Amino acid sequence: MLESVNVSLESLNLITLLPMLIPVIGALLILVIDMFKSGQDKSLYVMIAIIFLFMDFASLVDSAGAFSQDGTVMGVFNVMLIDGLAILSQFIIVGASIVFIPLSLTSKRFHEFSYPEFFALFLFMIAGFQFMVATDNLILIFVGLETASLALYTLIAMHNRDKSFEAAVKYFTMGALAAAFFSFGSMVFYALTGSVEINQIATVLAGNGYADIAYVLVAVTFMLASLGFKLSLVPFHTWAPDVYEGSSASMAGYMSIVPKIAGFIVAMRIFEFLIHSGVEWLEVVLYIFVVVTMTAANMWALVQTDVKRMLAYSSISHAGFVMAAILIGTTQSNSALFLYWVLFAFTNLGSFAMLWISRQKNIPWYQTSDHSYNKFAGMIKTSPIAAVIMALFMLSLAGVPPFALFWGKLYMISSAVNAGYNALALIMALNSAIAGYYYLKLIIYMFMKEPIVGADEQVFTNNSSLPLRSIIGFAAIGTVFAFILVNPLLEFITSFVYNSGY
Amino acid sequence: MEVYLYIALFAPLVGSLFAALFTATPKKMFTGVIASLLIISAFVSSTILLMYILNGGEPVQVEMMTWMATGDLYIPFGFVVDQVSVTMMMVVTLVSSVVHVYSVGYMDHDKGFNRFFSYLSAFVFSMMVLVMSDNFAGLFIGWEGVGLCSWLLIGFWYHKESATWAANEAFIMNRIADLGMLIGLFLIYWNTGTLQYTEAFAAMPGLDTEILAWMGIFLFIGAMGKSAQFPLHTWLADAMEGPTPVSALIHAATMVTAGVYLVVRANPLFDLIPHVGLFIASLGAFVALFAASMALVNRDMKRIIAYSTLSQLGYMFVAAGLGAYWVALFHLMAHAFFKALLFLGAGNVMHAMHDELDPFKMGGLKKPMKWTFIMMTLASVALAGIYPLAGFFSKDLILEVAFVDHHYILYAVLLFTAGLTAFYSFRLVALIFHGEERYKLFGIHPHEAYKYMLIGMSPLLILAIIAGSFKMTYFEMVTALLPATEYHIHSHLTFWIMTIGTQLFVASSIVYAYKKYANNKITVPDGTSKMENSFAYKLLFNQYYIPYIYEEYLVKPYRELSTIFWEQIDLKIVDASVDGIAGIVYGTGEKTRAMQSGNLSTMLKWMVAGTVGLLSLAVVFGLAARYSDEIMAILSGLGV
Amino acid sequence: MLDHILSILIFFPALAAILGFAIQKDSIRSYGIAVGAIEFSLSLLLWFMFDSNASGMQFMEELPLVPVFGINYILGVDGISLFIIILSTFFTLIGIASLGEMKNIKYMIITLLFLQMTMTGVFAALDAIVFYVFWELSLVPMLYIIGAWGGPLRIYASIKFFLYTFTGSLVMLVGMLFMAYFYYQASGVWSFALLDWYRLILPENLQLWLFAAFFVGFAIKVPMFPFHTWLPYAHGQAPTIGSVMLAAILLKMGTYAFVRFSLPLFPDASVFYMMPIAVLAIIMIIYTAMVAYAQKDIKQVVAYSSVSHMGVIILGTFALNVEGISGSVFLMLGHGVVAGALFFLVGVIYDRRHTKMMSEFGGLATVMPRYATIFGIMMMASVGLPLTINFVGEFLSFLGFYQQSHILTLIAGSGIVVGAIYMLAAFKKVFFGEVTKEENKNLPDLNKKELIALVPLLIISIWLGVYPKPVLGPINNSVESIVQLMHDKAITSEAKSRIPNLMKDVKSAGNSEEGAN
Amino acid sequence: MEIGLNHYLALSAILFAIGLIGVMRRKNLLLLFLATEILLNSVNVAFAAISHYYGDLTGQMFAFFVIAIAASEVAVGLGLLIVWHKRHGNIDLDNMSTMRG
Repeated sequence: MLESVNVSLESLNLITLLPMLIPVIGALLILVIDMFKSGQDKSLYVMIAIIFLFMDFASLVDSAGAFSQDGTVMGVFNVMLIDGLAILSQFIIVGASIVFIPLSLTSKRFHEFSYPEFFALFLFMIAGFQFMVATDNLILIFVGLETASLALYTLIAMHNRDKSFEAAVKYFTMGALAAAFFSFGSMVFYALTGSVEINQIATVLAGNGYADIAYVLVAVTFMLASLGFKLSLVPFHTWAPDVYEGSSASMAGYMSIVPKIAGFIVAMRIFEFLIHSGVEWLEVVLYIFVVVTMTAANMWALVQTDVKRMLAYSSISHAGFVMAAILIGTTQSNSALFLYWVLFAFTNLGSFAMLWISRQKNIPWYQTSDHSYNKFAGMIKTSPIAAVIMALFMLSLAGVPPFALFWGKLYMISSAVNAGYNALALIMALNSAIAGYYYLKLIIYMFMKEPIVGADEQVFTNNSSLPLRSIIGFAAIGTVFAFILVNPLLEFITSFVYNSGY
Repeated sequence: MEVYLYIALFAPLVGSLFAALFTATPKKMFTGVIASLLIISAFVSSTILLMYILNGGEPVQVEMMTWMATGDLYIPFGFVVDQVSVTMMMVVTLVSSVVHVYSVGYMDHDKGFNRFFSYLSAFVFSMMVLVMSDNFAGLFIGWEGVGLCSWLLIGFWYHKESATWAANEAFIMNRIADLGMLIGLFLIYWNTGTLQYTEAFAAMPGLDTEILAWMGIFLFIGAMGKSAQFPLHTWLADAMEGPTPVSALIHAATMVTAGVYLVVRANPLFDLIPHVGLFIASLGAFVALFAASMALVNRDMKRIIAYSTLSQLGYMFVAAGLGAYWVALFHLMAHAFFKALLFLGAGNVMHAMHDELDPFKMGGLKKPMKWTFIMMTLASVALAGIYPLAGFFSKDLILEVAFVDHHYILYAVLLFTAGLTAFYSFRLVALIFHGEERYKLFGIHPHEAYKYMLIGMSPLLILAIIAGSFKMTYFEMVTALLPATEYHIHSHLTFWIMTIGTQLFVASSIVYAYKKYANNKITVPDGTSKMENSFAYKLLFNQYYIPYIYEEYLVKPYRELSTIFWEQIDLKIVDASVDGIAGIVYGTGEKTRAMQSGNLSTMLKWMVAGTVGLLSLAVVFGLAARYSDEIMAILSGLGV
Repeated sequence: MLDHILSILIFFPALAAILGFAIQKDSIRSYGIAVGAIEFSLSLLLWFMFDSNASGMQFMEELPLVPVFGINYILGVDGISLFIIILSTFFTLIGIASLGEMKNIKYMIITLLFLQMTMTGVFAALDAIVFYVFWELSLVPMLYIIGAWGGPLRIYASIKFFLYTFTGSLVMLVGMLFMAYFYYQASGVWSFALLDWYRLILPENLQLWLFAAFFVGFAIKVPMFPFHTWLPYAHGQAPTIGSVMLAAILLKMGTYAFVRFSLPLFPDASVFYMMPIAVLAIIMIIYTAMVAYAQKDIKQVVAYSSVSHMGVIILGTFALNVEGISGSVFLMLGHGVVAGALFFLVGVIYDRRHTKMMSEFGGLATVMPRYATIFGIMMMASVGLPLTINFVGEFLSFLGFYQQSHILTLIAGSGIVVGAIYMLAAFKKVFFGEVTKEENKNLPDLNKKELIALVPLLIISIWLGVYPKPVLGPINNSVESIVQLMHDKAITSEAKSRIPNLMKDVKSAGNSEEGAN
Repeated sequence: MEIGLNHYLALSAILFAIGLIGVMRRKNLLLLFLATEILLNSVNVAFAAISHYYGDLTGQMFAFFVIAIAASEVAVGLGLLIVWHKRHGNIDLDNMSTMRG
């Protein structure tokens, strides 16, 4: 057996591992530093994390350049798959993380940030997500997924409130179930095709003409359940509102973006070849998922009394909206997915960051929860700039032009139109209208109600600090001037998606 | 000549705007004087133009500027002074001059003196636009303008509920008719491509009779509103709520005759559709009788005169409908003089009687108000059509027209109406001026009007007497434009029998009226006499219950329907369904949020349930795919 | 600078609004007036430089925005949009100038300036997406105005206003995306440029669907029956200035869009839907007039009267001939002036008495003669008396539609009767009779600030009623090119016959080109 | 009786079903974790069997990874469980519903 191992180092193409290794090294470095001198200020770790993330980003830029020259690259026993999707999604993952990590530089002290492990885990998690998107091997996807998830559970729990533990336990338990579903689904695929590489699976299935369609569907079902959990599709979404509520606002904002884009990439890789091979069942089921997720989540968001929970449901709804891209499965729709998610990242990071800076230690009498609507009543009077910015994010989420998300919605609905999904396009549009109501509700509280007598006027900037304010400013500028960004983004994304064969 | 045209047209406008400057200030005598002078200057200009036309001058036509031009539509502000319009201009400016001068006295004590002149002059301007326009659109401007001024003037004493109600009624009824007019205009435009009189009329003979008939009908509906023909007549009597000079000018002499003017102006059209003309004539005859009958029993001085106006308008429409346009116009002119005189006289009486209107409460006023008595009597004689006053020449002519055209029923109706006219006119005169001085019961000390008011009225008096003598001059003039049909009864014997018979019939009516009402036994009716309780009396006194029917079956249902539309349909159906959709969305969210129980066990169950659901779908689909051939076979067997 | 006058017109007020945040509270009014005046002068300059004889778009600007997807920032005005832009700048100016004392006046003025940006943007945009951007954006300032300064139900009213219009326009957006897709299929290029779309001839069944999608967005905005119920709430709750802007300008966006989008893009569908829409328009005219008659609140009367008049505009638009469309465009201006003025007038007594119930008034003609006079004139303009601005528009609209259907015009025409009924009844209740309420006996007459707003409107409504030519001329030119374009594009024989061919002699090969540019 | 692939797969399926039922029925957090372990291990059985059937190592590799991940899951899960127990004195699922709606 030993003789047969004859692999040249070059053919391994280890460079493909570089982007994932950088955060891992960073994480280890943090742990090492802590070993030598513990109890250092969080700013040190934040900066180290940022440095490594920037390096990560730089290596991504490098591989993006390589991709635009040579196309898709495989590496490490053909386990790594660096194609356009992988690069684009890693850009989003790393980019969003760079913006996220300074959110821990709050003016108030929080339990979790005093542990260097927080930052180490954070970097490990990023590496996990990067693995998840940069492969088409189900094993590696599984490993990446679990690495990231386990780190995430811990990060949530570190917020150290009753609710965060509850959230972590809920998330963890359901995550474990989802992991089981994923492995079961992989097992069925393996049983059917003898391979765990999506490409291979596709080839084998196409080769025998989907003879065992019933078993394929069983496999797809479990995959769908597991990814549906990750992407919070109804009815696998039940964790999302509780977890968002239980974790810190910044973490919730992060969770609404990064884990989901990773999930979308996997979903795209697994489901699109099936849809293109004419598995109508999947098309129908995805259609139902998309519509139900969008609509039901919207309806639940309508009746929330807490802004963060409302945003949680809104994230579910947005995820359903974007899921349509996978259902449609054209180059335009896949590009729309990335465009949408980049713009969504701006807006959602911004709005959760707004919640984050208004984080209170103690909840006053008139609030039923951390961010209940009436906390924001009359905000225009007490802190007008914050109110205007928050309104901006809400309008953007509602899809009011010319703010960021409008362009995403525009392109997404257009992709549905172009692919002949007429009814879907209409449903998507109407859902935006329903969603308008709950975003509007916050605006109304902020702009049209009187402030509650005796309310602390400083509450909206309670937790603010220069880094937080700059991040919000950055997000706000991105949201307002998105129309300038859209064209270059779209060109870039489309070429990458197209060249990856999607 | 153009400069006179402009003076005639715009002097009233200037007067109106001038007076309008002082509407918010207390009474200023000079506003009345200046407005009157401007109107008189318009009158002088009209006279000059009349002389010019009489001497065979070419009609004066000017085009001031474009009003509307889009697509093929081109409407200028164009004005023409021809034989027909100059006649109307004369009537309008003359009567309005008199009324202006008279009003200076009549409105002497009124707070709204300045405002009154502003409105009155504005009315004259609108009326001038109406008669002088050389196209239908311009006519319509004037048409609506006089409607507006009529609204303003009827509701002049706006603190009175009845006045404002009457004003609104008049405006709305006129609007109904204006809609007909508008449709007529549209028909003319889309069929002839223009709204200019000359071009439109030139194009009409080439059109389908049916279209022409519709044009005629719709234009006549417009005329019906302004001239208060049945069934749009109720506003005219109610309009008497306005100041009396207004009634004289607008609701007797000028505005209400606009309908007649329209038919006369559109004579080339109506000539092409004699059957519509006959309908107009028949309606006119009906209205003549109908209005006269209501005047018989009415107990409101001004309303009696108003019904008489209505009745005379009926006469005019008979003439116009039968194609005797020049006769209609002639009667219009004569009627303007004596009817305005009658109204102004009534105004004097009202002044003297402190706005009392019931003639039964007057009596014996001839002593304190000698001049008024003389004027009103002469005007009534003229109205009754006694030789040689104006009414004889114009009204008898209409009877002759009907006779010559072999419309004997019309003739009979008109003849009978002439008798009624004489009766109610002199019933009024007798009640007011003769008999016992019943007013003393009410502690009133009547006095004669200001002298300059009486002098102001005198031109009307003179014209009411002598207007008949202009008949031939007039005939020669207007027939340059209107069909010059002369109506001669071929047999001289018939002619004399008819004329004398009519005169005798009328005279006997007068005598009967005097006998019945000029005696000393007249008392203020108290609703107990036998006559007052008879069905016919009640029917007539309540104006055939038409106002009641309108109120009960049109106004009230409209109001109720409006409320239903608002409260039941708009709020409860249209709006509620919108809110309902929103409510369903929200309610679904509210109901289904229980799914998020917060219990981890439930959450896990949802996840498993979702998976199992998908799995069963997959199994169904898988089986269906595996056995698709069999299923197809079964389905085709079922005939699907 | 003059090459970009439209961009300046759009963005100058927005920039000024942002700078306005820095201005001291007491000086903000002067600042607002100054900005409004500059904006208004710029729009007059636009008119001055406008070539009245040309029918096509002028002052075109083009800037790539998302060229990959065919979205470009394209602006331009023709005779149809020019005057609505001027009207909007004018209303912003007098709106700011006449603002009474209110809380947070600074935010109000800033909001109005933002609103001005969106309004100009809508009317100047020649790219569907840019149009849509401004169209949606205009909701936001209005939402704030109603919600922050409105009456007791303001929040309900503002949400209803926003969501209703928002929903409609999202459907319209889907329609636009379809349109772009069909254009892409036909030409291989993505484009949202309106003038490109004008050249696209769609098969009839597609036209029908797309027309319906656009219709939902426009009809809610207009608002057409049965989508009108947001309007009474919005008007009823909005502060005076909000109602004025809403009635004068924002509602016109819907009717303008019909002329700009629906007619030239879908000529066959326009003909197909002409009768159903006419019926809706007639329901709007008569039914809402009757509802207006049943109102107890004077502002609601004016609000419903707005709907009723918008019905006439719709009817004129769907006459599909030059007379009707010109008339409806002119009536947009007319109704803007008149309804705006009426809302100002209602605001006057509301400021004094803080009630709008007609039963609270009566006999005001004695107490406030000047007010009564102006109200009376405006009311007469509203009922469409000749020589007032509304008559020109109404006359032409009805005249135009008469060519299409006699009987429907007759029914619709009864609008002039029912319109008079509710207006006169309301006027009578408020102004006539004796002064019965003690509070009304000493009401002050109009003050200077109110006259500043009302007198110019009064002058305009008479001036354009007597001499509409300077406005009607350019409108006519542009409308002619649209009608010709529609005729050339029409594919069904019914549409060909319903839409007049203005080039009777020349066979129309070259004309669509001219119409499109 | 010859034990074939199908028997292993059936065993795996049955184990999986048992695990699922356990996940749904158990109210005790610790037992819940055990149920998830059963789920994962049922998959492992199948992977091993299939791997053998194909003569391919991938399945076994997958099984190893699953085991590794299951181990780390237990680490994290038990950690959470301990903290929860410290704070609340129980590990009952029904007490874990402060967030809802």
